[in-house]
Amino acid sequence: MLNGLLAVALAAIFPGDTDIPSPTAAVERMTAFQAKLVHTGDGSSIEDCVILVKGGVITQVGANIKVPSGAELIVHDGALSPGLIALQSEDGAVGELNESTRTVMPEAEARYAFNPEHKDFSRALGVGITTLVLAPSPRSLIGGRTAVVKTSGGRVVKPAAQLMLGLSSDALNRNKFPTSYAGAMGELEKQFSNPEGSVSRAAGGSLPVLMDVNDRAETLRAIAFAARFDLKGALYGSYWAEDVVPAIKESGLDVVCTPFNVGEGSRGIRSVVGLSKAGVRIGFGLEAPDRHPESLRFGVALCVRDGLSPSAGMKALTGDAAAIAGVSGRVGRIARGLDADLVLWSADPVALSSTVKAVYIDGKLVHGGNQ
Amino acid sequence: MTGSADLPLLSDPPSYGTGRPPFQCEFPIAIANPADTNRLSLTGVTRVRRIKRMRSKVIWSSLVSLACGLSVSPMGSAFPGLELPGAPASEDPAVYVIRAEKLIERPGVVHENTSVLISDGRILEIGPDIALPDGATELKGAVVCASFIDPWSALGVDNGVLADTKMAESARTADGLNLFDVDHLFQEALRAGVTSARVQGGWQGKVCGLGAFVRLDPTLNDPKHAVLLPDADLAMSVGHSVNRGATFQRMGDGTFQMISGDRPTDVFDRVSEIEAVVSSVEAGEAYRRAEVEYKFKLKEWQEAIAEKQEELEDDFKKAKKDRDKKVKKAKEDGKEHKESKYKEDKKPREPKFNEDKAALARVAEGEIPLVVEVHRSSAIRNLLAGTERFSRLRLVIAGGSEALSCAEDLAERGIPVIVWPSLRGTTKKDEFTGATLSLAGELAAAGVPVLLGSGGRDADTTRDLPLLAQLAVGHGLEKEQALEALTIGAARAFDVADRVGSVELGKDADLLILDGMPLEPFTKIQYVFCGGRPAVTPEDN
Amino acid sequence: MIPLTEALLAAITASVPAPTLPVAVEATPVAEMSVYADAVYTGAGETIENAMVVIADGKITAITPGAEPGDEDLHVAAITPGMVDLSARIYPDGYSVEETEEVTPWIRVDLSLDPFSRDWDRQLRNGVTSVVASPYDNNCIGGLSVALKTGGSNSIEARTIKSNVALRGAIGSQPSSKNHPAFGRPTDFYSRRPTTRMGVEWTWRKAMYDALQAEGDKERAFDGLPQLLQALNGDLPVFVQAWATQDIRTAVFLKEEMAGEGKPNMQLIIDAGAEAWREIDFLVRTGTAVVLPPYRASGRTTDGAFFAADCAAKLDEAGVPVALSSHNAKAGGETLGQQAAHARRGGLSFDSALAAVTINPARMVGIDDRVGSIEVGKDADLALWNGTPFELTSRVVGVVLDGELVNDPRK
Amino acid sequence: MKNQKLGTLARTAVATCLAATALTAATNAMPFSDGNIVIKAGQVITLDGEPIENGTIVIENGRITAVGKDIKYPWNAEVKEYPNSVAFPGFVEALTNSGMDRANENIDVAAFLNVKDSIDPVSFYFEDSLRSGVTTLNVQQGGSCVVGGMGYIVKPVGMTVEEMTVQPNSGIAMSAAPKSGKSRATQTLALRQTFDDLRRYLEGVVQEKRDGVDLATREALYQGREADEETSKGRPMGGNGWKVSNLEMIPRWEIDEKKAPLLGIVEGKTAVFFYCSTPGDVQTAIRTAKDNGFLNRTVLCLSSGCWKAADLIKQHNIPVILSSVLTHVERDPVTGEEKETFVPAVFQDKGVRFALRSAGTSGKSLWYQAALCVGHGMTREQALAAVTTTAAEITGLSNRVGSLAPGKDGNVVIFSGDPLSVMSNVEQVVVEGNHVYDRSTDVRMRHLETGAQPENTSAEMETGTPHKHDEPEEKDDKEPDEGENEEEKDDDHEGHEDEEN
Repeated sequence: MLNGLLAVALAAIFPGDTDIPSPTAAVERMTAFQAKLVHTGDGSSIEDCVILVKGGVITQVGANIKVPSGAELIVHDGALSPGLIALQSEDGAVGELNESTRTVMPEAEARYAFNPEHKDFSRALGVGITTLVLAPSPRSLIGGRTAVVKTSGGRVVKPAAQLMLGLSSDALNRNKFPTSYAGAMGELEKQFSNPEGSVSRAAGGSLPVLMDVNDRAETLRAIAFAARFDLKGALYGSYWAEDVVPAIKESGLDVVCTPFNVGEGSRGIRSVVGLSKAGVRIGFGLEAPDRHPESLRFGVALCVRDGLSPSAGMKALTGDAAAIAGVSGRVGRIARGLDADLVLWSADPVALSSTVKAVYIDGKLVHGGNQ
Repeated sequence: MTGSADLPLLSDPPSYGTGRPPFQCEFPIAIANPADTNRLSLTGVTRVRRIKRMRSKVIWSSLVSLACGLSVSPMGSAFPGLELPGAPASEDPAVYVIRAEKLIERPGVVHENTSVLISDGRILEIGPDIALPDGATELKGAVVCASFIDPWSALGVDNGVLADTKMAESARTADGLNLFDVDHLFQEALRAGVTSARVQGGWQGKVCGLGAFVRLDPTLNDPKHAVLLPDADLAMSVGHSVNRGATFQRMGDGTFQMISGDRPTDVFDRVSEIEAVVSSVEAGEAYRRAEVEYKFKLKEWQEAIAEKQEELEDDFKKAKKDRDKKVKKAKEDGKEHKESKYKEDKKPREPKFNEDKAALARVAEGEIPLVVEVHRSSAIRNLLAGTERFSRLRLVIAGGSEALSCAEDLAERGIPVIVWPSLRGTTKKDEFTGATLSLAGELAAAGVPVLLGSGGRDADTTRDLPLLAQLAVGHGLEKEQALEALTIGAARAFDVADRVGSVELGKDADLLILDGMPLEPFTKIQYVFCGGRPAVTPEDN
Repeated sequence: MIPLTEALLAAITASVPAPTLPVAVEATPVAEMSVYADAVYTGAGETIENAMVVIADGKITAITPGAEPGDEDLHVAAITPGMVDLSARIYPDGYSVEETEEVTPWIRVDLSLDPFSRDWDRQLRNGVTSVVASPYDNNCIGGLSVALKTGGSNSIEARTIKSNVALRGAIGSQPSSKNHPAFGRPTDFYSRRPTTRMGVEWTWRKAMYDALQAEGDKERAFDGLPQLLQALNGDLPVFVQAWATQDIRTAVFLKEEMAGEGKPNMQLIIDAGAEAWREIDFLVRTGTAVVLPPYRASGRTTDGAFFAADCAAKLDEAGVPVALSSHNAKAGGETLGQQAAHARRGGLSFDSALAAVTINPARMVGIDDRVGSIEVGKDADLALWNGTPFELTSRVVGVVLDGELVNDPRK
Repeated sequence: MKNQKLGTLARTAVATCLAATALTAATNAMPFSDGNIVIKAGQVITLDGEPIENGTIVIENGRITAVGKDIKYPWNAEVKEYPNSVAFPGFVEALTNSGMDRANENIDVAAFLNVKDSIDPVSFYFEDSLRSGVTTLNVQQGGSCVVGGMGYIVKPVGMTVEEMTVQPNSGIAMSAAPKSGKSRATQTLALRQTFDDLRRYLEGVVQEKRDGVDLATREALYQGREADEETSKGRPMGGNGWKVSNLEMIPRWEIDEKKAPLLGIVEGKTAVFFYCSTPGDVQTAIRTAKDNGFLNRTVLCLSSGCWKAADLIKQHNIPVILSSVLTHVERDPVTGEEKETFVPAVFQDKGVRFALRSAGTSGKSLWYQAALCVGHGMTREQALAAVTTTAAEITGLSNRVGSLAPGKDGNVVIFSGDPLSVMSNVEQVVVEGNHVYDRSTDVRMRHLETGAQPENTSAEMETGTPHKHDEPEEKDDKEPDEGENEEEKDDDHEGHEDEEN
C-alpha cells in the first residue's frame, strides 16, 4: 500500500515515465459514482458506495461520502468494479510481438508494436477489460519487455513492465538456436551471468520477469533459475501447476494463469484453484485476439465453479493482476489516488450472466452507458 | 416386446404412417381427479402399495408400452430386444421423495413447497404433501428443476465417427458411441447438471448422418440404457470445407484421417451445398411418394388379379373344354398344339430400396428433424428459401452465426436455432466470423426459438454448457429463455419432451436439486438425478 | 554448471556411509524394513537362499540367511539388485540435443529431463532402479550423460546418482541423417556436414585433435574443450552409439589413434553394439566395454547391423565387459529382465546375465559404489521377483528404491 | 580379413535367399515318411492327463494310436528316442493373418473369397512357425473388412496349399472395427446392410419365384390346362436367426454365389471370426451376431483394450482370441497415471475361453506368450491351454489337435527342456507322423544364433536397411500384420504422449 501511494506521489511529481499526457487530464469536473455494490479489487466489497473522481483519478471511496454539489452523479443499480486486467495479450499487435529471427532481445519493447486504435481494444472494453499486458512472444528465450496499456486511448501505463523469458519448449526451435533445453538454459545462464541492460535490471530484481513455462519440469527449471539469479516476477503457464504448487509457493513467484478454453481439462482448473488456495498470487493471461476477450472471465467462472472463491477470482482479475504487472499503484483497485478505471455491471462481475453496462477509463466514459 | 422377437433384423423398412408421431406418447396416468388440482397422483389411498408393485420392471414397462400403444420404431431396432429405448436401468429400485421449496416444473411454471416422488426412474407423483413410503429416501432442496440437455454435443461419440466425412444419411451416431472410456466426461457433465444430450457424429462431412439422443449415466455403458432415442435427427452441414486447410487426426482405430478444420468454403461451394441439402430432401420426398404409390398400385393390382383369378377359375371348365377340343383337332391335323397366348398381368415394380433415401424420407415427412449446421447469412437465406415448400419438414439450424439477418423468417416458420456461444477469437477466418455472443439474445428477442448447444466438436465442452448459457444471458438472452433452451425447448425439438425436459408426472426423473435458482452464478447443484438415481450428490462436489 | 547440483552431489557422495548397524541410528527415526526371499541373488558373487534383506535409512544394513518370514512380512520368490540400464533412452525426444552444432560436449542432458515423464515409472516398475540418460543421438558428440535413480523425488537433482558420467556421442548414420549439402542458399542449419559416415568420423577426429591442440593453449580454447580433454584423459568415459561393425571399428580406431597422440587412457563404451560379436578382438585389445541393444527375433537392427543371439555370451567369454539394455523408456517394448532372459537363451550364464543388468553397467559409469549389487552399505535398490529371475515365466512384481517399497507385490 | 568383408557386406540377418535355402533344407530335405513314427521322450506332456516320464507316442498313418509308458509298438516302426527331452503337442495358432500374399481385400463384403488362394506355402512365416513348434495355423483374412473371405486351417508343412490343408473353410472373418475409410458408425451400417441386403435379396428371390408360380397358375387356368408341378426344390432356411419363409421354393444352387456364404453364416453353418478393436466394437459384434443368429458360431478376435467388455463377453459365453499384445496400457484420463492390465488374466478370471496369438514368428511365438501368462500369475495349465487345447477347441479342431491323445493328429514338438523356459529350444517337430524339423540341420537358426553365414548364400542377395534409426520412431519387431489394424494402437505410446499436452 505504501509502495502504491509512493508511486502515486511520484507520479504526481513526475507525471509518469510515460510522458504521454492523459487524455482526461483536462476533465476537471468532479464525477461521483454511486453503486449498490463496489468491488474494491483487493477482495473486499462495499455496499452502497460512492466513488469520487476528479481529473481521471479516484479521490475518495466509501459508503458514507457526501456527493459534493456540482459533481456529476452517476447512480448505478448494480455492481461496480475496477477495470479488469488481462496479463498477456496481443491485442492491437497481432504478429508484431513474435520476432523469430533472433532469440535474445532483452531490449525489445512491446510498447512500440501496438496500434492503439485497433478494434481489438474496443472488443476488450466491451467485456470490461481496461488494462492489458502486451507481451513479447514466448518463442524467444528473452523476448523483450512487456508493456501495460489501457484499452482506450492508447495510454501506456508502464512501458517496460516485465522481461519476457521463454523457458518452455515453445522457445526451442527446429532450425535455429536453441534446439535443446540444455542449450537454452546455457544461453540464459550466459546472459544472466554477465548481465547488461534489461537483463541486469531483471537480475537485480528491479525488473520483474515473466517466465513462460508449460510442463512441470519446465516450471521447476524456471523456479530454480529464478532462485539462482534472484529474479522476481511471475510464471506464465498454470496447466500442470497442480503437482508443483508447494514449489511455486516457496519460490515466491506469482503465476499468470494460461487462459482457459471451453471444455478445458479439469487439471488446469484444479491447478489454478490449488494455487489460489495455497496463497500464490495469481492473475490471468488472455492471448487475445486469438481468443475472445470474454475468455478472461470465463476462466475465472470455471475456477469458481470448481472451488475458487469468487472474491479470489475477482482479485485475480483486478488487484492481484495489477500487482503482478507492477502497476498496482495505478490501476486494479478502487482506492484513493488510483486511475478511475471503472466498470459498471448488471450484477457480480465474476458471474458470466452479468452484463457490462458502462466502462470508464481515467474517469471518462469509453463504453456503454448513455454515450 | 412387439416387433422385436420376430423381427430381429437390424433395419426393417420403416412402417410409414404408423410411426410414433411426436409428443403422442402421453404417460398413461393423467391427473386422477380434475377437481383435485393440487395433487397429481396415481390414486389416493393405495398409492404406496402400488409403488411397491411397480418396482417390478416387467409390469412397469409393459404397462407403459401397453398404455402408450408404443411399438418399437423400426429404425430403432438397432437395439433389438429392447422394450423401451433408453429405459432407465432399474436395478436400483430406490424410491426418493424430494421436498422442494420451489419446484420449477418448467420455465415459468413454479410451485412452492412441493414434493416429487421418484421410483423406478420415473416421476410417479407430484404434490404438496407426499407421505414418505417405507424405505424411501427423503431429500430436501431449495429449488428443484429439470436437468439440462445439450442439444448439440459430441459426448460419448467415437472420435472416428466425429471426424468421419463420409457419413451416409442412414449412418447412425448411435452405432458409433464409445461408452467405455468416457465415464469421467459423463461425470463432469453430470456435475454441471447436464444429464442428456443430442449427440451427432460426422460434423465435418456435408452429410453427418443420424444423431442420437443419449442419457449421460456413467453407470450405463450399454447403449441399451444410454440411448434414449436412437434416431433423434438427421444432420447436414454447409460451409465447412472438407479438403481445404486439411490436417490429420488420429482415429479411434489408430489410423489417421484428414480433417478440415473450420475453414470456410467459398460462396459458390456454399450455394451448391445448399442445393444438395434441398435436393436431398426432395429425393426423400420423392422416395416416399414412390413407395406410397407402389403400395397403392400393388393393392390395386392385387385386387384386379384376384378378380381375374376368380374369373379364370370360373371359366376353367369352359377353357379346358376348348383346349381339349383344340388339342384333339391339332392331333388330327398332325400339328403340334399351340397354347393360346396368356396376356401377362404385369405386376407393378417395387421401388428399389435405399436406406439413405428412406432416412431422407423420414426427414421430408417431418418424422425426425433435419439439423443443418450453417453459418453465413446468404447460405441460411438460400436454405430457408429452398426448403419453404416442404411443409412437413422440421428444420433446425445449428450454429447460425449470421442467422440474425433471417430472424424474421426463422421466427415466422418457427425454425429453432441451436446457438453455440463459443469463445472464438478474431484471428481465425472461419465460418464463425459473424458470430457474436449476443446472437442468442438477439434471435430470441426477434421471436426465433433459441436452443443452446456446446458445438458438437469436443466431448469436453458439454460440461461447460451451463456456463455458456450464463454467458449468453450476460449478452442479452433472458434467463427464462436460457433455461427453457436447456430443458424443455431442447427436449421438444428432438421429440423427447415426453421423457425429459421438465419435472412432470410420468416423466423420467432427470432433475436437479439446487440451493438457489438455476443458472444463477453462485447457485450450487446439490443433487443431480439421472434416470431416477442420484448421479451426483453433495459429496461429489 | 549449476552449483546446486554439484553441491547436492557432494552432499550425497559424502553421505555414503560406512555400514551402520540399525542400533547406531536409533536416535533419529529411520525407515526400516526387511524383505524375505527364497533366493537373494546379490550380484556380488553369491546367491543366498531363504534370506532376509534388512534396510534402514535407504541403505542395505544386513543380509541374513535362514530367516523365517511371518505371514505379514514381505516375502517374494527372488530378489536381485535393482537393475541398471545405461541405454534406457530417457530423454524428451529432440529437446535433449542441441542441434545447432554437431559437436556439443558441454550440453548437459539433465537440464532436459522431465521428472514427471511416465518413462521413469515404466522402468521402475520393471525393476530398473538406475539409468543413464544421454542426449538424443542426432549429434556426433551430443553432450554429457547423467546417472539417475528412476524414482523418488520429483527433482532431477535429487534423483541424480552422479552427473557427467560419460561424454555421449554417436557414430553411424544417425548423426548425419538429417543433414544435407547446401545447394544454393542454405535454408536451415541442416545444410552442413556431416552427411556421410566419413564425415561423421572426420567430425569426431577433428573435435579430438582440436582438443589436443588447445590443451594448455588458452588462445585456442573453445566451448566443450574441458569435457573433451576429460574424455581424452580418461576421466570421462566416451559413450558412443555404434550399431554396425564399421562404426564399432571407427570408435575403437579413434581410441587407438588418440593413444598414439599421447592419450592412452581414453575409456570407451560402445552403446547398441549389435555387431560387437564380429569385433571381439578389437574390443579386447582396446579394453572397450559394450552395451547391447534389445534383442530382435530376426537379428535385424538399426544401421543394418546383425545382432546375433549369442553376442552377449561371446563378449562375456572373451572378457569384454558387457551390459544389456532395453531402449524401453518410450517404446513400451520388452523389459530389461526379458533382455537378460534372451541373453541367457543365447548362451550367457545366469551369473553373467545378472551382472550384465546390474554391476557391469554400474561399473562402466562408476556408480558401482552405490548401486549394482546387494551389499551392506549400498543403496537399498531391489527388484523383487515372483520366480526365477530372467525367465519369461517370472517377472518383477515389486521394487524397493532407496529403501522405500515403491511397488508392493502384495497389492 | 575375413571378418571385415563379412562385416561390411552382411549387415542384415534375413536375406530372402538365405532363409529360403536354409529352411527348405531343414524341412524338406527330410524324407517324408508314411506318417508312421514312434517317439520316446524323457517326458511326454500330453495335456490330456498327467505328464508321462519316459513316455512313448505311437503315431500310425499320421494319427496318434497310443501314448503311454512302456507301450507296445509295431516291430518295424521307425523309433526316435529323445531321452533328455520333452515331447509336447504341437502349438495351435488360433488366428493368423500372415503367410498370405496379402491379408486384406479392399472390397467391403468378400465372403465369396477364400484365403487359400492367397496362402503362400513358401512364405517364411510358415517356416518360422514350424521352427517355434507351431503345427496348426488358422489363416484368416485381416481385420480391414466388413465381411472377409473364408479361412483355412493349415500345417506349416507342404509345398502346396492342398498339402498343407488341415481343415478347409474354417470360418469367415468379419470386423466390427472400422475398415480404413470407415468410422464405427459406417462400419456398423455396412454390417447391418450386409445382412439386410441378404434378407431382402432372399425375400425378393422367393417373391419372384412365387409370382412366377402364380403367373404360371393363371396362365394354365387361362389356357385350360393343369399347372406344372414344381420340380426342383430347396431346403427351408435353417439356423437360429431370422428366417425367410418359403426359401425351400428356391434350390440352393439358384442363390447368388456372392450371397450364399452369407446365408451360410446366418444358418449357423460357418464359424465367424469377428475382429474388435474397442470394447464398443464388442457390443456391435455381439449385436450383429445375435440379430443374425450366429452368436453360437462366433469367436471374437480382440485387441487388448477390449478386456473392458469381458463381462459382456462372459454373459454371452463367447470364446475369444486375444491380441498378441498381452498387456494393455492406458492412461487415466483424469490423473494421467499409466495403468497396465494383463489381458489374459482378466479373461481367465471371468471364465471366458480364450486363445493366444503369437507376437512374432520365431522370437515371440506361442510358447513365449504362454510363458508371459505364467509370469503374470496364471497357472501353467491355464497358459498352455490357451495355445493348445482351447485354441483347438475355438477353431473347431479339438478332436484333431491340441493334445497328445490317441486319435489325434500326430503333431509332436520335442523341446530340450521345459517348453516355457527361455532356456529350452524346439529341437524336433513331427507333423502328422512325419519328422519335418530338426534343429541341428536348421542353418537359419544357426545364423540367428551365431551370425554364421550359411553356405551357398551370397552376400549380394542380402538386403540392408540403410539410414534407419532406432529411436524413437521404430516400432518393435512385429510381423507386418496388415490385418491387425488394431495392433498399432496398443503399441503406440507416443500417441498417449500427445494427449498429455
